[in-house]
Amino acid sequence: MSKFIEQERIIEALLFSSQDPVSIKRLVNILPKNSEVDTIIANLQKKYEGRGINIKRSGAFISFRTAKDLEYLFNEVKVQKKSLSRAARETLTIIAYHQPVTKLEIEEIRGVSVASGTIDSLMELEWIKLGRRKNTPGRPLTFQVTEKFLDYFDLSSTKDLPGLKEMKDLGISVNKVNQKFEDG
Amino acid sequence: MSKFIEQERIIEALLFSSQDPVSIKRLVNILPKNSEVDTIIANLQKKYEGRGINIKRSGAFISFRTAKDLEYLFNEVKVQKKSLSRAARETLTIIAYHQPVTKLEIEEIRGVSVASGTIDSLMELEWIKLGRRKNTPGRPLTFQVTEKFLDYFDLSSTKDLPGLKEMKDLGISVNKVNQKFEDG
Amino acid sequence: MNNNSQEIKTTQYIEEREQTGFCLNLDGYEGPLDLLLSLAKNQKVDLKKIQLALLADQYLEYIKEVKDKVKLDLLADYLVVASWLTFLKSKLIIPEEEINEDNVEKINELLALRLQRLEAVRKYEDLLFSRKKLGENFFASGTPREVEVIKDDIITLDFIDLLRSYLLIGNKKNIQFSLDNKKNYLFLESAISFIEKKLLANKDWMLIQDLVREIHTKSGAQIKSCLASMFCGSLEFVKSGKIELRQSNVFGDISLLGRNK
Repeated sequence: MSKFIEQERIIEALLFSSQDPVSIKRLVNILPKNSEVDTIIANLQKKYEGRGINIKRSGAFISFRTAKDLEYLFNEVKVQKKSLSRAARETLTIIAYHQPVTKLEIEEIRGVSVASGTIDSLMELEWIKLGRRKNTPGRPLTFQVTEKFLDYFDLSSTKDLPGLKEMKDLGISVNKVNQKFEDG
Repeated sequence: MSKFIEQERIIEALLFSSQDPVSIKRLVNILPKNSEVDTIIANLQKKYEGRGINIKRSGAFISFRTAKDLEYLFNEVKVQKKSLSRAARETLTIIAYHQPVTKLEIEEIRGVSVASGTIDSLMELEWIKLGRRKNTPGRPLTFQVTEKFLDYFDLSSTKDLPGLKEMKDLGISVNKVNQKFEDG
Repeated sequence: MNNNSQEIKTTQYIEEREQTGFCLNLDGYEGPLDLLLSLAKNQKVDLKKIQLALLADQYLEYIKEVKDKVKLDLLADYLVVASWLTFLKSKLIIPEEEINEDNVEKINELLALRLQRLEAVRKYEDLLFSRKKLGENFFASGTPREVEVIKDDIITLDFIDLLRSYLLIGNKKNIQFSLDNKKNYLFLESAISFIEKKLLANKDWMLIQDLVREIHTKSGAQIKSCLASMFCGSLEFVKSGKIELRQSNVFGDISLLGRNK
């Protein structure tokens, strides 16, 4: 039996009783001082591997979630989310791949301005939030994705996004293009 | 490893995701024909014995429950949840946007007097601290936000707090009353 | 599989266009870049090798067809791009020795890059949304505690929440208050006369910060307002050619030098 058994029990109980992911920070506060929280979580993750419920880590949060291969059990319960507009999906994708990213940068990539409803709807879903200001003229605010976004799409961090490198390589700044167009 | 592993997984996922206890009858329907449901449940119960979540059987129903001895975890949370009242949020916001600001000025803006408990709770969180005395009659003390506050909100200075117009430009509606504030 | 779905999407696009011909409302496109991308895909070549001249023709033709059928404001963006393309095309058909070929090539490349980028967003958007999703393919606990546990509610506060609660106070009291600390402002006229005096007295480069600090001490106006007015004032003098402004890098120091006699 693990020497961390009491800590594991506490984490199990907390995760079970919460629908939303629990922050690691919170666990650190609740667990006895000097607990090796990361090790305990890793052990626990291993323990639940291959079981009907697994332990997921998204960013600085962890949660219990049903195993993905058992989705057939829930066919009746499935709630299809109302589908997002194309603008919202594209905006979300750009934020996820390029975060932290400014509104102007999103507009440059999409070639159109971002309608206000778009940002609001993503904020309402709590999939995006404001990030730090960028150190460029005007110090614009940036957008970034949330833990809830990661949780929803079953990602443990934005580093897990498919094709991240390809997207990064294509870059975001297109000022050059516009300038060329303008100076001819 | 148990030979019933697949059946166990199914039961775990179903118990975990359902709000109410699951009837044994339902499990019999879902599990492969001729599964020894009672044996599987008994095994699973044993497996979760002494863990943070247990399997409870009451009559013809079973469910996951957090371990009785961990009740205390949830009491603590109740207290923690209360810790930032609406008054405290408003006071904090005023201090952040107007610092250094005196108690009288806060009261003028809010239109009600500031309970000392409000200031205390913000002080306790180490989100506000005393600032310089103001050069006005009586030389009243002022409040300002702390480094910890800035860290928490990922700001490099209070100058980075977003302004109203800026929010609008970003396409975020700020007038919408946030659910979170309705309860306060 | 991913390539496949991409292909299906593309063909759908093309079919849609073919069916509706040029009656397609521009609303269907998310801006000119989107339209360009779908036209470029019709060329059925690697996006890196698109032919700008051909693309420009297609685009212009399309715009000509729809321009009477859509709202003007919607069309504005499209017309800007149309004028770019016209301009670029004119460069392309001018006899070779007269144009800087490098330049045209570069523009072609950059346009291709923009299209590739938008295409990549589309591709990964599809991949993202085809992932297993919470509440659809996997599930959270169905028996959360009665007391809404977890989520230490302080943790979920962000500065939009702060701003909102601030505005709520305003609404409650039915008053409008400004987020700015409206104290003393330095008027532009005072800044201009201050700069003028300084110009007469000085023949060297001066740091604008030094001037700002000086007038801030003298006038007692807010430092921010001093900076803004001093900067605006300097621009006035630049316009009339009386001073020169210099800033070596972004956020770097700004200095000014008088140029008259």
